[in-house]
Amino acid sequence: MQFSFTEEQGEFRDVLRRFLADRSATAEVRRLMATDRGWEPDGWRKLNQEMGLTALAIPEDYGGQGFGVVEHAIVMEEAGRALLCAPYFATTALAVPAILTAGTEDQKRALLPAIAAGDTVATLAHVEDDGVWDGSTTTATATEKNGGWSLDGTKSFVVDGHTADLIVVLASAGTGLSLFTVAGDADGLTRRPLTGVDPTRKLARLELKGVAAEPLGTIGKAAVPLAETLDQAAILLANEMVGGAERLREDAQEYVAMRMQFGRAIASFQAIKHRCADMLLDVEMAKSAAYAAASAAADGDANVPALASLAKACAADTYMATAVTAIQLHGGIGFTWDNDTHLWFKRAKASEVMLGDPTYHRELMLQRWHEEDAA
Amino acid sequence: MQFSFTEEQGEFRDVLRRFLADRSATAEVRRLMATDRGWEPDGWRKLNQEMGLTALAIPEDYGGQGFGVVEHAIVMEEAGRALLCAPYFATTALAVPAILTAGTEDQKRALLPAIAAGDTVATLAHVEDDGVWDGSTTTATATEKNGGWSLDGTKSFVVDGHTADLIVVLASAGTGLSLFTVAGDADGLTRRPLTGVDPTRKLARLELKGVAAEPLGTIGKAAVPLAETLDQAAILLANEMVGGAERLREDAQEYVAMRMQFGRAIASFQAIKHRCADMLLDVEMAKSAAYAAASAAADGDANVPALASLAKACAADTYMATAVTAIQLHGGIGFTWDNDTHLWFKRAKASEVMLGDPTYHRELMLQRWHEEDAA
Amino acid sequence: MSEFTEAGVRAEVRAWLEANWDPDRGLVDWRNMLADAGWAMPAWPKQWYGRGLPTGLVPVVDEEFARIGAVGAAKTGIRILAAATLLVHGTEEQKQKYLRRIVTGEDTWCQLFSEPGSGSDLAGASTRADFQGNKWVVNGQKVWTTSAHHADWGLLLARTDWDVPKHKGLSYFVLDINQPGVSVQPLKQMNGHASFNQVFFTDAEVPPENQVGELGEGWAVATTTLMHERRGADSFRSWSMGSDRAGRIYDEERAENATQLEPYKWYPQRAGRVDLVLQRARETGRIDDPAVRQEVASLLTMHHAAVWTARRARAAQALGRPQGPEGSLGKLASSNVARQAAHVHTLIAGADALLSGEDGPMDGLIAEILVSVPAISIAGGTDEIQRNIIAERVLRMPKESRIDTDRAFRDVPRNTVR
Amino acid sequence: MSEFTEAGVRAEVRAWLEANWDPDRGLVDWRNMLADAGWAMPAWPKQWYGRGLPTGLVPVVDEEFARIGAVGAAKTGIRILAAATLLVHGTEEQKQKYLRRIVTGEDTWCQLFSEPGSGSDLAGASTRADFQGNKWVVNGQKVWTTSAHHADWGLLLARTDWDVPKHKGLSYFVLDINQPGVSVQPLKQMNGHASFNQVFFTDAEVPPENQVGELGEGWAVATTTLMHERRGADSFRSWSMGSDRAGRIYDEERAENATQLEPYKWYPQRAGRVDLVLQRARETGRIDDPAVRQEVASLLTMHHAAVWTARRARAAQALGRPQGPEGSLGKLASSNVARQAAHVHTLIAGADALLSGEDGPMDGLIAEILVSVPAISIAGGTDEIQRNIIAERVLRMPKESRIDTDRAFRDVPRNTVR
Repeated sequence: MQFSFTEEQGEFRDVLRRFLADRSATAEVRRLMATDRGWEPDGWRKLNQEMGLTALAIPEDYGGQGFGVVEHAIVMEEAGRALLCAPYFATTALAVPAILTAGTEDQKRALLPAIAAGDTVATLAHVEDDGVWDGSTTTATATEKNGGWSLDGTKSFVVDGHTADLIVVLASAGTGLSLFTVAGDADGLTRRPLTGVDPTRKLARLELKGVAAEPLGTIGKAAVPLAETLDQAAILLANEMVGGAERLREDAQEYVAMRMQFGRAIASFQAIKHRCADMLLDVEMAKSAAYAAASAAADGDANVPALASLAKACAADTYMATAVTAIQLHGGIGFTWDNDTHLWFKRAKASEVMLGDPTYHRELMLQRWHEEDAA
Repeated sequence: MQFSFTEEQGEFRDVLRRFLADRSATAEVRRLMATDRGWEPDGWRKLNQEMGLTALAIPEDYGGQGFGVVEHAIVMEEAGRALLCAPYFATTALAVPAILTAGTEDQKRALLPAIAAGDTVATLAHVEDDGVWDGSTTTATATEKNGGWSLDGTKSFVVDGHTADLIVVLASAGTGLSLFTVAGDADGLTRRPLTGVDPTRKLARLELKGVAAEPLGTIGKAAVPLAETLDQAAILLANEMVGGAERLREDAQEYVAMRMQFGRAIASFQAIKHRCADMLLDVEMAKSAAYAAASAAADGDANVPALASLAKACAADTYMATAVTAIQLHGGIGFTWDNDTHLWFKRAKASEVMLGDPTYHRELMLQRWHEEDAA
Repeated sequence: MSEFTEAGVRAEVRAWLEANWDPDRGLVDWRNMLADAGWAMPAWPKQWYGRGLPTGLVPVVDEEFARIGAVGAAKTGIRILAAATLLVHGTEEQKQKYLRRIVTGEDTWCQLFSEPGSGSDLAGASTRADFQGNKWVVNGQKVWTTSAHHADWGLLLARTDWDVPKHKGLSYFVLDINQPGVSVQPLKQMNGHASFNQVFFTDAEVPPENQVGELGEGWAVATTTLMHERRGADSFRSWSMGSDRAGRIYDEERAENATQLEPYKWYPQRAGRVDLVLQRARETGRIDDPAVRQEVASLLTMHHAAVWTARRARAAQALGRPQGPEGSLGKLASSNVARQAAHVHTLIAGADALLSGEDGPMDGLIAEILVSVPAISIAGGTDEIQRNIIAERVLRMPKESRIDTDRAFRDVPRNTVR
Repeated sequence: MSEFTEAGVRAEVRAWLEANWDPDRGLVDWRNMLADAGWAMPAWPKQWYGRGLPTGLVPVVDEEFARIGAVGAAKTGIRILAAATLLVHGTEEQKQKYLRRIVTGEDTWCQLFSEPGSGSDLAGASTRADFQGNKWVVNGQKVWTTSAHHADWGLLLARTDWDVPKHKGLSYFVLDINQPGVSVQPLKQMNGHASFNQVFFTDAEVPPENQVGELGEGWAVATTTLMHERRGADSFRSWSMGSDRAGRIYDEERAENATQLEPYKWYPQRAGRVDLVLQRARETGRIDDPAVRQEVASLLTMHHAAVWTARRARAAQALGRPQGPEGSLGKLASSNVARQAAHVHTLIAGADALLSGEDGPMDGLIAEILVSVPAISIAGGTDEIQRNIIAERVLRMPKESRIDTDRAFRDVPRNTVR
């Protein structure tokens, strides 16, 4: 595992942070979160292409820049810090890994360049109304007819599901779990935006009635690619979360330094100081876990599944605890709509649950734990 | 439920507290805990008879004073506060409830007066080497021969098991769980003191080889009396624990008021103040739970089993947390042998586990919970 | 011993109600009768619509009202704090002018204490009242004001002297909300509600007879208000939610509640809705998960321990015993309970915790819990302030050394507004 | 860039070891050779038994020693702190006198800083050194002194001026432990061990040439010692536990370790023994309980996150980057890990957690964990002090206002001893 970022990685982060501070300022976040889409095609295409964000972790053979999980995680962390309103997580952390792990060579060549270029927004629809995250209770069905496949059923909790151009859908094809690609505007596909706790990342519920679909890779063999995809998504989400947690921590730190009560900055009260120290500890631990998991994934470490769950659970608990503390340190103002803290609080709450809550991932982590591999 | 003590109960507590402060001062605790028995027959008989402690909650018909669980719980709380080294818990919280719930009228008349008078020290042996607290895995067997019964097997974690005059033993008699009484000096009974984390309450392991025993109540019908006994014991132990926790809290509070660092009492540091406030909150909540459970038991409330588990889990977590905090507030001195804090810390650790740890009791509590009955 | 007995009080109120209660009477008319008979606020003095009843016997009166279905005096919102404060500190004229219309519900009150720059540090208020000509002229800003948008009167804490230490330079006034110099604006919260207001004063006017207590003694008067606020912190739970019975008076009471209680409708969610947890766990099947069960059991334990602790405090109070430590712990306990409840509701909801509004579990109620709970450890005194209070007042630990109380307020470092 | 390369260093040490290493040599003899060759403490200056190697390259040397099985310089206990302090603040004579015998292991050192009345507040030391005639005369008491009972020298912080503020009146001395004025007594801990001492001084004597640093500058010198202590806080984990190979030098090293490491034998238990948790959970079958699994997973997460955080700090250090916040968190993290480990060990042991000694699980090792963990959040700086340090030094938050640093120490309120 890699325990420090290279100078190049550090510089990339710095550039990206400044860029997003400018382009995803909270005024912009508030503007976009109030829209139904949650992001704007033109604005996102421009922002994405300027920094090459979706291209970053797609192999060069498929039109990408060929960077690895560590660089991808840096983008996620900075996106989490800036609360970037964009279909970046759905496209690069859910759809792309699914295509890379499940798709045929031809499919990768067909699908990925447009994603890398920022022309196609994609997502993964693998969860249904029962909210089971691993696809094991999938009821959506795929039927073959005249050499083509069509899908029926319902998918829910689909990130950016109502706005994606391309949707990777998990369905049961009789012989086992299979992944399919479906066009966002396909006939028979009804997409309904869901009202979410987190207004900065939109979810949708999809109803599929005889929707034309193309199998992604081999029919009935989606279990392994799906699991790998979800591990990678969990790691990337963990990195996004620690970015958000760090931002909350810094903002709260800044607030207590400025806020005067009883004739002194509240930062001078020991209770506040100790709370800030604990918050720093928490966030640094979660960062270490998120970084370690990303580095392990980049290395193809055998312990990646366990570390993915560890990092997801750790980051989720920390993000939520940090959000709670950040509001508390702001006092009443932190509970107001006009203060920005709640935007990250709500992302923290949604991220806690997204892809499975900490309790779920702690259990998974232990099932997957190989003591000898744990560094 | 009763949410305040009567004036008589309050006066009884005050008298008892002063009495035990004198007779169970820490020098005496340290002296007794260094002995193999853990208590002294003469000293205990005298102390017991002066205050009528074992008689208190035994019905008047059987030579006792006929007080209820609330008064009994007051004694337990004060004993926990004073860390009384005596076979009081074993005798009155384990053996007496077993005899009262399982024994025949004749047996109660035969056994209880000597216990009330302080002449018989008794205990309950219901756990074996596997450490299962509810008796469900009992392997000790009872065999009938020539109209008499004899017991074979092993019992462990028996409180004051090596010093009790009378032992109530749980064994399987073919038709089901049964309780028996065995004399402490019976032939075939080997009693080995166990080295415990808590030197102030001794445990023993008993080996029984053809030990003559008298059935307590009806053969095969011990399940219900045992369950009721263990609920009552849990409630009484919870009250003992909150007494210990309160003592730890008060001592720590006193220490920080006296201890100077950086030219000021450490009690003036906000971190210490807040820790003390949280400790008070914790202890008062646990006291409320322990009192409520005792009061419910006194009322014969249907929710007693759930409340017993609630109180045990709550008191155990609080006692342990308070002990940890108390040592921390004492700093290095709190980790020394000569400081008294560790005596309560070790009792807290043992009590956390005794009769089942908080995780066990939380699960039990939920199984037993009747929403409509919860006041 | 008191001149009152439970049996005597019960008989008297029952007889009076049987003789007078009529559900087709008008609400204000009826409450005026209550006031005249002393059954409006039985614990208040006889000359002020009460009977000087010991507080321990008030529940007896309430029981008899409930038995017959009779509507009581207006008790919601800030009005009772206003009345309690005026009873202690008000002039005869003030009591005469305000108390009856408080009891009848004709006037609504709000509390103008908190400011953007003085939250935990209420005595740091910098809204100013300057005596000009024959009246006080008020300038500044208050915040977290419940019901200001439909209030008639405000309890105003304002600075009248900047050259003395902070606690000495405050005065207390009754301010007429409906005047040009007062602007009330809603304050939207992170849970989407706007149940509080910001109130801006631009040369708002207060006549001298509206000063409560002596000049510069405003902090002492405010302390009375705050003491009653703390005592009744959870009183909104016991406010009558109105009956669904038929009758003119019930109609009028329902209409009153619709307005008066609207700002408080999310308060139960703020407290975590422990009452829903078992039902939700069963409905979702999460009750079968041992890890979830541990968390549910912890929550129920915390909740019941807090309830029992409050009952211990009330039982001691009813017996006239000195207040024990258990009386000061409720606010802090409720924060812990609410946080654990939010955790458990999330755990139970699983993926559904992502959803709010009509898409969310229980039509968005669960989501409302999740985004309302953060308020409980802040509103009415943060957890940190509660711990200070417990440490200093209950445990008698040394007070934090103060650098703001020994000098003229104008020299105390503070944030300018916002 | 440095004059050193990894390959160059590796080749050089390997060649020297191949030419000189002989397991049948005497331990002191061999370490003298190391000192002369500069391989004893390669990061130290060339004139003092080192080679001025960058710390990043020291592991290369260690690897080569390990490869051939060669014994290194003596590194256990306080001796390295003594050496580091003397290297910075010592006179030429002091370095000449002490450093070689530190490296060879001939002398054992102890640290005489903490007192009953000055724990968190080390600068509040009230052990006094008074210059009488031609020597310093020491009176007072120190505590928490590891290895004092077999030490030769002590690093003494003592007050030499009571009329200046506390940090200004301290001086630093090397004290000969083996003299009549020094009485060493064991200090028994709650876990039954007595790995610390109390040291009493009754007119103990220190010659003037044993003063380290200037008079009144003792706090600055002590700060050097403490900085090295913090850096090496967990270094006992990496101390060679001795080899089980045959050879005279190994025999001598094992004998040395038996004495030197004895006081530290419970330190792994103090840290919670996370390494045992999965094995214990499997052996007891508790691994099948979902509620237990949650706690085990939490513990492993905390533990690994702490390990990784430490590695991030070391990686940044190795790259010569400025210290990030992650470097100051290890001590506090280790407290959290150890507490959770004690909780998990209790949960796993079930009823067996009641038992200790030979009756207890793992021959009492589990019980030793349970009664040792409380020390980790106190020893070497309490959690509270760590949070102060993190808040003030890392987060740059305002320092606690001090009332003890602006006046003569004799006027600072303090406890009399015990």
